[in-house]
Amino acid sequence: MEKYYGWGLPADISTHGAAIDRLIYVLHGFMAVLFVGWLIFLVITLVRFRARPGHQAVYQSNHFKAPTYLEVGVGLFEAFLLVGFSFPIFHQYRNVPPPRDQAMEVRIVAEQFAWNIHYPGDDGIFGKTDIHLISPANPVGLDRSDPAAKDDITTVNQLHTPVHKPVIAHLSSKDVIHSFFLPVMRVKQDMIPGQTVDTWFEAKKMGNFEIACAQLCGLGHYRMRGFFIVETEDKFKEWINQMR
Amino acid sequence: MEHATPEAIKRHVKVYISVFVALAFLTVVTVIVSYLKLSLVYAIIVALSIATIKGSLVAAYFMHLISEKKIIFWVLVLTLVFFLALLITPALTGLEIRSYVS
Amino acid sequence: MSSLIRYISRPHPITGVTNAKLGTWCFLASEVMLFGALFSAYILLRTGASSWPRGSELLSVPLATFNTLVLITSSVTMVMAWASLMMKDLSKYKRYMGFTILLALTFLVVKGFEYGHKFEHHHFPSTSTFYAIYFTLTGLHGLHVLGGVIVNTYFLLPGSKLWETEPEQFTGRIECAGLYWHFVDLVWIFLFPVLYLL
Amino acid sequence: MTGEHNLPFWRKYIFSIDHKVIGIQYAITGLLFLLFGFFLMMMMRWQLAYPGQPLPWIGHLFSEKAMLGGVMLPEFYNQLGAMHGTIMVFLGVVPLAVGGFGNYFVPLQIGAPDMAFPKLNMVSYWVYFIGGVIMIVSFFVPQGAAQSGWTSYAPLAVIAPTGQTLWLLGMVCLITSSLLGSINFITTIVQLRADGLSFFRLPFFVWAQFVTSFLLLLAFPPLEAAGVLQLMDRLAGTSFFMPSGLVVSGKVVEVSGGGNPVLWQHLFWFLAHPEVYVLILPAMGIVCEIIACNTRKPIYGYKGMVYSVIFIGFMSFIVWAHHMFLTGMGTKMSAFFQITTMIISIPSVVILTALVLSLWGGSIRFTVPMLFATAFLPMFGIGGLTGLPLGLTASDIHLHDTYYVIGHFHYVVAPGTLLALFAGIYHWFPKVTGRKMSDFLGKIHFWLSFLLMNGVFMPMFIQGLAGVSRRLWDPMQYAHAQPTQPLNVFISICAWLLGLAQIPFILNFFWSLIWGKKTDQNPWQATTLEWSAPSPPPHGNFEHVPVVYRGPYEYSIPGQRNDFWPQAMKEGN
Repeated sequence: MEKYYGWGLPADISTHGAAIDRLIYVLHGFMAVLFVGWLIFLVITLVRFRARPGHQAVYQSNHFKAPTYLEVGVGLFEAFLLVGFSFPIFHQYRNVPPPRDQAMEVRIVAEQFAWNIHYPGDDGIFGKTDIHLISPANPVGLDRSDPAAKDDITTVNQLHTPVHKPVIAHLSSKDVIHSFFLPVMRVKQDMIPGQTVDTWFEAKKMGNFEIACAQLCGLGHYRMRGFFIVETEDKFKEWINQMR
Repeated sequence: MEHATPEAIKRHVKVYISVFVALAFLTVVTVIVSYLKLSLVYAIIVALSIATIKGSLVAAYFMHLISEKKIIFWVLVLTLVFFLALLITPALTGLEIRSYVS
Repeated sequence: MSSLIRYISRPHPITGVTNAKLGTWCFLASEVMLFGALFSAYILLRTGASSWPRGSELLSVPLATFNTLVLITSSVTMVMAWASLMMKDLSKYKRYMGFTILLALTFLVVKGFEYGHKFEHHHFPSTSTFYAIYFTLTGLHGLHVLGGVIVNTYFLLPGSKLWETEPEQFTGRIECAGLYWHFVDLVWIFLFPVLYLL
Repeated sequence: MTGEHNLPFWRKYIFSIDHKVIGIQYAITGLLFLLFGFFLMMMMRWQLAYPGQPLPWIGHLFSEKAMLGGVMLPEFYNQLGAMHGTIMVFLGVVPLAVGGFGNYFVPLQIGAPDMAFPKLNMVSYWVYFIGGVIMIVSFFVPQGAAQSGWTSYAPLAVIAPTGQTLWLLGMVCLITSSLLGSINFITTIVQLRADGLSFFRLPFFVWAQFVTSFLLLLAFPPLEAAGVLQLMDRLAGTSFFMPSGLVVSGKVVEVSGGGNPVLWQHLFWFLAHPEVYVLILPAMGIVCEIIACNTRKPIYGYKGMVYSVIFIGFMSFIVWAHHMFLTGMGTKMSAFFQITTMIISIPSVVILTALVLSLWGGSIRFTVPMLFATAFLPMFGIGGLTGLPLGLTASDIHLHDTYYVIGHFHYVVAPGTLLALFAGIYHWFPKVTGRKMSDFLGKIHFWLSFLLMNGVFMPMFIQGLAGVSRRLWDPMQYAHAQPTQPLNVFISICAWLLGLAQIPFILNFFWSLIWGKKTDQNPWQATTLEWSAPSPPPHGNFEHVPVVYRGPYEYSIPGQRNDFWPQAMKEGN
C-alpha cells in the first residue's frame, strides 16, 4: 500500500494541489536561504566583534548598502510570490468552478461531530430540506415528499467520489463553525452556519483517505473524522445503488 | 479655544447659542424628511448628511475642535482612518461570500 | 506628591494642551472605535439581512426627537457651565451644571418609558436583530449618559471644592467633562437617524 | 521628596499610585500568570504525548468532571487550551511587557517623576487584577472555564457553558484596564518628557511602548464591543452571531436568527492582530536597549527603526482578515489583505536588520541579558518567516489551523517575546532592586530555555505540514496525524524540561533579591535616563530634575574618557 502520510506534506492526489505544494516548497526554500545566510552573518558578527582586551567599538558605523538591497529584494520577491503564485492559485481555487454538467455535485452539512453527505441522486437535483424534519434517521432534514428528493442519498461520514471527475461540494453547517479539510486534496474551507460556501476538487488517484475537521467545534472536535473514498466510476455507482 | 478674556468668552457664548439653534433646526428637518417616505438610498444619504453636519457642529464648536491643537488632530485623524476601515471592511468581505447553489 | 507632575493645570508649551485634555481625547478616540465596531456590526447585519424594518415603523419618533432636543440643550448648558467658569462665576456654573444633569436625567427617564413601552408589547432584544441592535446601542449609550450624570454630579457637588484652591485645574476638568458630554451627544446625533429614521 | 514614606503599608505597596510599585505589581502578577498558563500547557502536553492515559499523580488531584480516573477529558482539554491562550496573552505577556516594563521604565526613561495620571494607573492595575481573578474563578463554575479556544468563535462560544460568560466579563475588565493604561502611556510620553528630550532622542523602548499604546487604545474597543454583543447573545437571547436555522444536537435553536458568525471574527481579529504587535513591539524595544548597551555603540539606523515601528503600528490595523482567508472570503478582499500582510513584513525586516547590523563594529559583552537579547533575533526571524506561508492564501489553504500556525506564533511570542522579557528582567533587575542577578544561574537558565524552546516549537512545523489540526484532544484519531506522534512525545518532554529549566530563574530571582551583589546606579554603564536615577529610584524618581542633551545611544564616542555618554550629562567625560 502506498504511504500517504509522514513527516511533512501528505501525498497529493488532487489535480490542483501541485501548484499549492510548489508554492510551499518555493517558500520554504526562500525562507531557508534567507535564514541560513542571515544566521551565518549573525554568528560571524558575534564572534568577530566579541568584547576582548584591546578591542574597541566603532562609534560611526558605515552606512551599509547591502541591507537596503536585501530589503528591496525581499519585498520584490514577496510581490512575485503574490502575483506569480498566490493570486492565480487562489483565483483558480475560489473563482473557477468546473462546469456543472461535467461535475458531480454533493452537499456536505457538518454538525457536532459528523459530516452529513447529501448526494442529489440520478436527477442531479437536491431535494428540499427543512430544519424541522431533522431527526437521527434524517440528519439533513430531507423532505421526502419533494419529487426531487426521491432519489437523494444521505450518508454520515462517508464521502465517496469517482476518480478523475470534478466534484463540487456545497458546504454548510447545522450548528457551529467547522472546517472541511481533505489533507491529501489540499482542500480546506470553513463551514459557517447560515451560509453555503462552495469548494471543488478532482482526485487523480484512488484510495481510502479521510476528512478532518480543522476548526475547533466542541469537545468532540478530535473525533470528527470522516472517510473520503476515491474509487472508479463503476464502483462508485455500485456503492450509490447499495446506499439506496 | 484660547484662554481668553471675558469679552471673548461672551462672543463664544453667542456662537454656542447659534449652534444650538442650528442643531435644533436640523433635528426638525431630518424628522420632517423622514416623513416624506423617500426611497431607502436617498433617505440614508439625507439623514446621514444631516447627522454629519450636526456632529461636525458639535465637534467644532462645543468641543472646540475648530481651534484645537495639532496633537489632538493627529490622534483623531488616526482614529478616523481605522474607524472607517473597521466600518466598511466587514460588510465588504461579507458581500463576497459566494455559492453556486441556485 | 502630584505636584511633581507637570502640565496638570497649565498646557504644555509645545503641545499646547494639558495632560487631562490629551488623556480625554485619547479616551474619546477609543470610544469612537467602540461605537465604530457596533455601527460596523449594524451595517454587516443589515446588509446581510433578508428584510429590515424601518425604525419609524417600530419606534416612537416623537419621543426620540424630544430626547434629541433634550440632549442638544444639555450640550449647550454644559458648554455654558464651562464658559461661566472661564468668566470666574462659580454660582452661574453651578446653575448650568445643574441644568445639564437635570436634562440628562430627563433623557434617561424618557428612554426608560420607551423601554418600558417596548417590554409591555413583548419586544425584547431577543425579538429580532433590529431590536437586538436597538437595545444594545441605546443601552450602551444610556450607560454613557448615566456615567456623564455621575461625573457631572461629582463636579457639581464635592468636586467643585477644587475651585477654591486650583481654579485653573478645575476649569480644565470641566472642559474635559464637557468633551465627554458632547461626545455622548454626538453619538446620539448619529444613533437617532440610524435607528429611528432609516 | 514628599510625604510618601509616611503612608501606611496598604497605600504604599498595595493601593500605591507610584508607577514603580504598580509596575512591579504588574510584573509579578504577570509572571505568576505566565507560570500558571505554562502549567496548563504542561498538563495538555501529557494528553497529546500519551493520549487517553492517566496523568500520573497530578491527574488524581482533579475532580472526575475534569480528569476521569486521572485521564483528561476532552472538555477539560478544551478548557486548558482556551485558558492557556487567554492567560498567556492577556494576563501574562501584555501585563508583563506593557504593564510591568512599560510602567516602570517609560517614566524613568523620559525623565518623568511618575505617569501622567497616577490614580488611573492604580485603577488600571486593579481592574486587570479583577479580570485575572474572574478568569481563575471560571475554572470552578459548573462545567468549568471557557472551552471555545482563546478566539471564542461564535456560535460555539455562544452555546458554551457558563465559563464563557465569565471569560467575557474577564475580558471586559482586561480590555478596560489596557485602555486606561494606554491613555496614561500616550499622555505621559507626549507631555512629560524631560526638557531636551525630543521625540528623536527617545530610547527605542519608549517608541515601542508609544506605538503599542496606540494599538491598545484603538484596537481593543472593537473587542469590547464584540464582547458586549456576545454577552447579549448569551444572556439576553439576541442573535448577533447566531444565524437563522441552527440545529444543535438535533434540536432547532430558538433564536430570532439573522446574525452572522463571521462578524465575531472580524471584531475579534481587528483587535487580535494588532495584539500580536502589542506582544512583540515592547520586546523589540527591550532588545534594542540591551543591544545598544552591550555592543557599546550606537544603534544602526535608529531613525529607520522608529519609522518602521510607526509603520508597523499603522499597518497592523489593516491586516486582520488574513486570519479569515478560509471563511469564504472572495479573491478581491483576500488579495487586499495578502498585500497588506506582505507589506507589514518589510518594516519587521528593517528592524531586525538594523538590530543585527548594530552588532557589526561593536564590542559585544555577552552578559546574561545580552545572551537573551541575541537569541531573540533568530527566534523572531523564524517566527516572522514562517508567517509568510500563512499570509499567502494559496499556501494557507493547506496550513490554516494546523500546528504550523501554532509553531509560527509561538516562535514570535515564546522564544521571541519571552526571551526578550527575560532579557529585560536580567537587565533592569539592578535598577529595580539595587542588586545584580547571578550570572551563573542566568546562563544555565538561558541555554536550557533557548534549546528547549526550539525543541518544543520546531517539530510543530513538521506536524503542521503533515496537516495535523490544532486543538485535537487525541491526535491519534487521524491517520494523517499518526506518523507525527513521536514528535508529540518529543515536544512534550522538551516542554516539561523547559518547565524545570525555569527553576534556576526562580531561585536566582529570590536569591538575588536578598543576597545578590549590590550595584551602583549604573552597573551596565548605560546611557539612557533611567540609569541616572538611584537604584532603586525613590518616589519621584530623580534626585535632580533631569535635562537631556543628546540621543539615547551615545556609546564609544572617539576622544572621550568613558565609552558611554549619558543622556543627562551636560559636560563631556
